[in-house]
Amino acid sequence: MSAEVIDKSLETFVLNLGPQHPATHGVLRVKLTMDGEYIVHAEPVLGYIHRMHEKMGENRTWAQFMPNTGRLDYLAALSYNHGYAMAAERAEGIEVPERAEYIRCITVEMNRIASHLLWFGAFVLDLGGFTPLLYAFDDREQILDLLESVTGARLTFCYFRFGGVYNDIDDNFITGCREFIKRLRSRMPMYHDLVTKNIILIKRLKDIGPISQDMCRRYGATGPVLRGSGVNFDVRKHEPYSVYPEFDFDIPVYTECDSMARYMVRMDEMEQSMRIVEQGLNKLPEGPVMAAKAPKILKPAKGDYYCAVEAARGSFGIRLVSDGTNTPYRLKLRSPTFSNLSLFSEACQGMLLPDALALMGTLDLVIPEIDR
Amino acid sequence: MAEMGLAEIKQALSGLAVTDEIEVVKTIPAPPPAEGEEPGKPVEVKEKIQQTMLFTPDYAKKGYHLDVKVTPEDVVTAARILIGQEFFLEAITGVDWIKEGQIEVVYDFNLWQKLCRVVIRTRTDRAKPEVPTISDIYSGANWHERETHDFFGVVFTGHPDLSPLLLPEDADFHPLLKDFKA
Amino acid sequence: MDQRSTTDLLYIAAFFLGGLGFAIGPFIIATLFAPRGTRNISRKTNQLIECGIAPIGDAWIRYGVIYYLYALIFLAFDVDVLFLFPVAMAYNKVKALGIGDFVEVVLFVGILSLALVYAWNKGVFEWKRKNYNRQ
Amino acid sequence: METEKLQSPIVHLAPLDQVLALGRANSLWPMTFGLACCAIEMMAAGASRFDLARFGAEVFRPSPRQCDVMIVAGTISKKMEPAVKTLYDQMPEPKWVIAMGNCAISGGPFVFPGQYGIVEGADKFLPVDIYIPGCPPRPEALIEGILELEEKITGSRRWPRVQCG
Repeated sequence: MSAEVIDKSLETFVLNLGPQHPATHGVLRVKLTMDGEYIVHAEPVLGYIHRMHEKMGENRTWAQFMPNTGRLDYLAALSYNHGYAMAAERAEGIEVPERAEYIRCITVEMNRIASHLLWFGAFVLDLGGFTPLLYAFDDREQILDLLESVTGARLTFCYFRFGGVYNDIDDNFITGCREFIKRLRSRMPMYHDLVTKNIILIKRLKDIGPISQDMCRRYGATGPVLRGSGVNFDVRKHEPYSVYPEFDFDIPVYTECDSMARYMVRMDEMEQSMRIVEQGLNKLPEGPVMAAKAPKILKPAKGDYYCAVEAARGSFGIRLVSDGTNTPYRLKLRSPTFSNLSLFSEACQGMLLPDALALMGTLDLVIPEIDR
Repeated sequence: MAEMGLAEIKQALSGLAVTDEIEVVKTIPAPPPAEGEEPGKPVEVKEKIQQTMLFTPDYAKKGYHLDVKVTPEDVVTAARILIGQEFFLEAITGVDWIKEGQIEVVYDFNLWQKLCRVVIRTRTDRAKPEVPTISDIYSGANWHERETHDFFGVVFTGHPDLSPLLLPEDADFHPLLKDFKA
Repeated sequence: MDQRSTTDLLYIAAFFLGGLGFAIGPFIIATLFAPRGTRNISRKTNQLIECGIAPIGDAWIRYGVIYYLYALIFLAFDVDVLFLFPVAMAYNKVKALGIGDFVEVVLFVGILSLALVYAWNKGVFEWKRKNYNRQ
Repeated sequence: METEKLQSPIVHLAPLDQVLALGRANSLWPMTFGLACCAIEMMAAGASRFDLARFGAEVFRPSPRQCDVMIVAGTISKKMEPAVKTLYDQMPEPKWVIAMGNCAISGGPFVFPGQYGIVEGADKFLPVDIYIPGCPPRPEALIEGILELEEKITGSRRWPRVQCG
């Protein structure tokens, strides 16, 4: 909609999909210029929950910043712990024992399932269905109990240390995980029958909100948003880190580029994460969970380092600039939803408002991670 | 590994690499001691050598494959080369080197098919930092540049709308500068 | 006015007053018992609600005509249903041809639904954006 | 915080106020006002395991005109503060405020010398009734906060108080 066309039609008005709105799942504000129910121009306004993580990164020691990584994307916080721990370990050259690497992968994948379950409940709630939220939260509570027994926190984890993990996992965690996987595998067909095959959901998502590959490249979208547009890019396979090469799992990729594809990518990813957890539990080696000579005060060599991990929403990257002291000189957090959301204003041009909200639901946003 | 892709990119970007003067500390071995006196100590001397700033660091430690330093004007040409090779922009980072009175802007690019992370750096003067925008090539850079402007005050010339993104609309302070007082 | 019709009138008046009481009653109770005034910290108690932000622009603008047509069609059928109530009351009371009443109702509804068919052809229900004033 | 004294209602009957208070205490409608991590715990409290419906508080109303409690769950940044004030004003009286989580109580983990972005605590500009510590507080803590608010409204506690230890 070129500019002068908008002025000619006097029927456009500005609507605030404001900071306090049930569909934005946080404090994201979108300034919508609307013509009736069609969106002429959408402009997301950020910063309503900017919590200065990067400024805090510069006046805390390396270890003190770990709790912050748990509060960035609190739905899949363990992958952020993992990214930060790995970045520092690479810079310092710390060897992580085998068992700790396995525990890291198992807990990160369980956290990914919990994050996808919450997304599933909240997304169908956006489209109007309330009951799936109750089922999804019920499953998610099982995972939170398991993770809490090991890490001590339900949401904002601070479980990884440079060189390993804080404490070891015990037997009832392992049996608990196996039972949970059996239980969730028995419930997934019910979710698919009741929700995925529901004609209303299909009508709301099929061919709605197309995001082309070129748009993904220009905006740098990663994660399920990108895999819904037919690109097989997953940091676990693209830049194999930790012990992921030992697991055999595949990356669900859908080529329809619409909201239904992004929805199906996340539903299938839950199954893949369960496969990883199962293989991880079977091959769990014995041994220490903390590196023998992990330095108490971390002083990485001067220079800058980049490290990326596959978080639940995309590739989370950390750029550390260290000047050899025990506090980082600069700590840049590359947030996946920041780039995913940046394509929203171009993607929802000329769409109906309810379809734009369905599109925003499939982008799976966590606003404090965008505002950092 | 992305050897082929890397060599291609390296060759393409080598034209833009800036040659800088770097101080290299060299130690000259002590002269052979004459009979009488005690042996001389190796002496350290600082030397300035011309070096094109194009490195291929070891990925396992640093996390990227190619690191090129370009002048601010060449950022646009580098971005055009990279989007031609189907790279996507991962992040734009600002770093405030207050001792050298410069602000460094770091661009991270990566590929979908092959693992090949390219880092483009530029340095601008700290008093009046200006870098041409690449938001017309990479639309995602629009927000990254607005955020870097928020935190460091780097003016991206040609950017459609440099209003604060994460800070309040009327914010005129740049918090991530080293000399920022609340 | 013989005795029977006055009692009927009384019934109607009683029903009317009862309805009015139920309608107006909560307003009266609320004004009596609710606390008056609200604690506000930035004088925004009566501001329109738009997710916590001051609304931008005015709501009284030239609106898409689709919504107006939609309302008109609803009105047509609303009145149609209104007329069916007395018909339903008097159905089969007058001993005319048994089938007569039914035919009348069908005829009545049929004619009115012609408006619906006309609107359907004109594409009111496609909900497309009317962009006649901009190409 | 110039909150002018509320004039009392026109008709003022003590037993009636008791009945009103009981009704209000057991049907507190919170506003969907999740800011950050505490919002997820608030959703978990509203979901199936820690069911808020048992205390009449599970109807999360998005519009401020229809809710009684504003649960400030998360960090209030300086950009968000005017919006929070507007929402508080738009709520009809009688209204209460629960500050959930350390960020809403005192700025929590994001307070450091030279911080420029957040308001250190909801009580800087809101009359807060109940403080729920925790980062994020568990859903049980939110339920305890709501029971505490019920006790504050009616003056007596209907639910047993769990003595820890």
